[in-house]
Amino acid sequence: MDSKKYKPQMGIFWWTDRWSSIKFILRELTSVAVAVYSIIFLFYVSSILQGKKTFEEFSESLKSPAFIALHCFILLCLVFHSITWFNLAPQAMVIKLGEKKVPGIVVALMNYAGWFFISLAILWLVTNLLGT
Amino acid sequence: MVHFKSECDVLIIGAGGAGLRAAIAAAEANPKLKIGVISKVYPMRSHTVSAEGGAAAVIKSNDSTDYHAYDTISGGDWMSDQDAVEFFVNEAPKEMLRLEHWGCPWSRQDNGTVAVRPFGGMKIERTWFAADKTGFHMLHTLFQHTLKYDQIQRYDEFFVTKLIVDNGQCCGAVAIELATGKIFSIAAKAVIICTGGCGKIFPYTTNANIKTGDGMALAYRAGVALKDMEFVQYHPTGLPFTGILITEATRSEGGYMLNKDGYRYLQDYDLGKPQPKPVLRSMELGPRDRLSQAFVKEQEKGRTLKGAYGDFVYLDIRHLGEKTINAKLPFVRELCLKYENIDPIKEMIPVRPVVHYMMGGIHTDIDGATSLAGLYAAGETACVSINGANRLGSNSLTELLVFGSRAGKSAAEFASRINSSNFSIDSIANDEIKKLENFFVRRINGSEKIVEIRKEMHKSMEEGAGIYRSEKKKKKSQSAIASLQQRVQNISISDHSATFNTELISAIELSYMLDVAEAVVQSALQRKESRGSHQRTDYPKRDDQKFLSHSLAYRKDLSLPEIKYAPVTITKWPPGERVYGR
Amino acid sequence: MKKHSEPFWWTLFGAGGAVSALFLPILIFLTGIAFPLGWIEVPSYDLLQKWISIWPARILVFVIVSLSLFHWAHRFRFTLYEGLQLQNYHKIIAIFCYGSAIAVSVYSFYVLI
Amino acid sequence: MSQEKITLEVFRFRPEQEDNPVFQSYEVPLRKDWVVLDALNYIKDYLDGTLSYRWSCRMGVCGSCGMMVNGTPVLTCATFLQKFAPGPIRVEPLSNFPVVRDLVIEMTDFMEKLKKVKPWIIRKDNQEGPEGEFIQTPSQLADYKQYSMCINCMLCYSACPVYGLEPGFTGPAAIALAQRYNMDNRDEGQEQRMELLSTDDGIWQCTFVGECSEVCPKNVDPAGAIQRYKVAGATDWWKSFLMPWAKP
Repeated sequence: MDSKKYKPQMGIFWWTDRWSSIKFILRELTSVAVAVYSIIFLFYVSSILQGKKTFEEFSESLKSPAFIALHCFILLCLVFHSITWFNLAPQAMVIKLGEKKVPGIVVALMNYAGWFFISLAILWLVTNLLGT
Repeated sequence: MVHFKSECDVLIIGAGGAGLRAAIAAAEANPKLKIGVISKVYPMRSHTVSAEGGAAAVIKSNDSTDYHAYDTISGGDWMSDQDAVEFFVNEAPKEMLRLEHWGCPWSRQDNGTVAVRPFGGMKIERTWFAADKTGFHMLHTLFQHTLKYDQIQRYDEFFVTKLIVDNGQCCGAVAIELATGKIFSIAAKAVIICTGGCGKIFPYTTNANIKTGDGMALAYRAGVALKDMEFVQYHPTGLPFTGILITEATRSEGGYMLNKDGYRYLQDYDLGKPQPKPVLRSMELGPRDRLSQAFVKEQEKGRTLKGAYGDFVYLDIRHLGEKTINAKLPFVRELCLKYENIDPIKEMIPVRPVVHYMMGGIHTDIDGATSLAGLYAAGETACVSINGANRLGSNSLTELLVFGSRAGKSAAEFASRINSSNFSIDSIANDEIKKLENFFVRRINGSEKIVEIRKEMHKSMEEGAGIYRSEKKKKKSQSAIASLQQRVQNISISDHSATFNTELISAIELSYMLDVAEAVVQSALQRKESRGSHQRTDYPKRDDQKFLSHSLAYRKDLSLPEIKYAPVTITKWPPGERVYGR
Repeated sequence: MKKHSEPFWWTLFGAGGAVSALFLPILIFLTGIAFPLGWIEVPSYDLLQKWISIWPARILVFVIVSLSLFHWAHRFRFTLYEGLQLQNYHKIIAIFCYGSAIAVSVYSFYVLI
Repeated sequence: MSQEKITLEVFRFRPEQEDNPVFQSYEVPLRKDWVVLDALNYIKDYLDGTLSYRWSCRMGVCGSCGMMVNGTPVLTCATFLQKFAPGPIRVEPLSNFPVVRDLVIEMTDFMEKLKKVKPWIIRKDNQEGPEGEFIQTPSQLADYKQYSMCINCMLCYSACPVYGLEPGFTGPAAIALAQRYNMDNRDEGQEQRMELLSTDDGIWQCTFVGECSEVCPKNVDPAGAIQRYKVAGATDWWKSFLMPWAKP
């Protein structure tokens, strides 16, 4: 007896409809870059553990243009991942100092600061401890 | 057409503040009762949601219930029933605390106790507020709290077309389920009407689209009187085009009313002298009727501004500063930005008086009971009466709690006393269904357009039942409304479907509005004095000799409504002069 | 309270998201771009060897690698559900995602520790 | 005087007439102070009385006039026509919901979800509270105030792809409402609600698309509410995992 209703269906490529959904899917797909690079990094470290020869061979192969291009692409994804991750942080983390809520922008900036210092520390380690 | 049936013990029509409060009270009075709540919109859409400023109740130690009663009674120009007011002011704090316990996010003082602000016509600040969205928070708190009770069953988006009355008793209602077009008879041992006011009979109003006086018309048609219908409150500060309400809290925080010369014109109307800071019961914190009347006088002197939607004056809150505006009046700023494209931090707000509230309504006693057994009413739709000739700002939200609760309890007690329903509901319901069916069929030949009749009703209500009234203008409106009553019988409806037919609903709402409009005009015509919101150019004085009494409008089928009078109850406060600003 | 595995995976996802956001961009910049292109000189093998032989360093690498993998596993799982509407295969997808992450983590544990 | 006009392409679905929705075009005056809802009212009054849609307060607080305007969920009472000039403007019912008729969506599912999260003050002792008011400082009020601003307009559900794909998902507004009570210092029902929301249809389905918070007309930030809920949920989980003897 009840009259029928129209039930809209989401197409399989629903996320191409809007720029914001495309951005969402891209954000989610950066996780693939995270996984791929973490494996490459694992190989990198394990090549060190396997001896000088393996390490040098592996380092050499990383110089191929294809590898460099891949790494550039992954870096792009990772930077996108970091930025989106830190921007969303204040929504999930509400910090109160006494009576006052720490503004979201401060929380995000704290994250960015952490990112900056960790990156700087690693860079410093690699460049300044060189050869010592 | 098929007849669907449903039943409950207490049926509440309308799911705004009063209806939901009544539902909770009824459920608590007798947990065995099945409570039905029927509403043409989902509960959280009800117009209580739009109330901004606050709700009055005595809680601070420097205040007293006598002060609250006096402010209410003098604000109402001694038309309030003082026994009802005394009950009201005593219950108010309890009800407000109850709502606090149910989770209402009242604004607080630094020590964590409830904060209060002053409002127009008040001797001492006693208005509880939740920023400037008090009604919104109250409604959602009440609605969410009702979800706790399994015995409260809702009929969301059902539109009531008739009260079922048998053997001198109200025993249910006939309603259309909007989504399907099915017609239901809902049997009940007691019925409470909580459908709000009827601001939509006027063109410029703060009221929502749904406020079409449905409940008033239902009761009126069932033979119950509409009381004090001539008293229509204009709110002095509405936005010109949309009628959106700019809360009185803007003035209690210190806003100024300015005419086109930037002059605080209220000082010319016996409302006190301007001070930089707000002074209670003075200037901008005078009562709403006096402020709206001052606007018309300014208009006559040519000191208002001209706009695309009529004349206006300015409400200036710039001097309050961004911090205060954002903390205490965020919604005002949001409304100005989103709907008027102005920022009140930097610009003045154009405002004009707009119809806001009906002091009158279904005639009830202090228990919310009407003259028809089994029928109760509460909230704006009812007239107990505590609001008299002009409602004190921030009493209406409290009223719907106090009298919603009282009516819910009384109705539950009444329903508990009745064993079973020995009423011939079916035959009455079938008659109504046939009538509706007839309406469905006949509409095809109709020639009158809904929008035209509505516009003409607006025009004659504004002219004949505006801020200042006269015999001549009223008579004109009276005959205009009577002719519209004829024309609405011949309405044309182009929508023939059963599913969510909003055009059919609009047509029925229009017929409700005309009934209510007729009562307003007739009551106003016969009150030959000026009191509170009812100001007559031909009778400019209050006349306690003849008119210290409530008007009661009774519907007559083929002629004008009959007006009778009932005395005003005076207990402690003999009629006196209304003094503001001195 | 009802036991549910979702909070466990979500914690790993969240930790992985944070760790990868903080550490991975600089690491890939060095190992994948700056070193191969000679922008920055690669530290000597002996030095790298010395670094990686200390326990905290190895544990850190393990943590970065495995958490990053769990970050991927959780996010990718939902991307498949939503982006390709494969909710019906949720069991297989979950086993594949978390399974791979666990497998590689075990392998990295074996390699590093 | 010739007046500027703008075309509205309005989604029509009349179940008694047609199996599939169609779009119908209407030309309405383009006025500076008109919102999309004013245009719909103009159509209803003067062009086509059969168009069905919900509206009431026209001041952005009753929550009934949410629709898709050019693909984005908005309150039509708060969306000026001018913004879309020269048009046309496409008006559709909120997405992700079944359509009853024209611009009217079916919302019983949403109403059930609201009830499901127990949106009322729960006290452990079942007592209503103290004699006077509960003490709640402005800072304690601020802890939940934002989440109490939801007007139930459902724009967030319409923007949420998870809800579109998995209609069982409790969804942004309902979870934010649960959080509103959890964070209220008068409430003691966190545990009960956590149990309800850690199920398959609860908080863990959310993938933080974040669109719900983008479209929210009242800045409720349901996405943030859900993330904070997840943090609390995960903390509870690890606590009961690592210290099963400790009562939460």
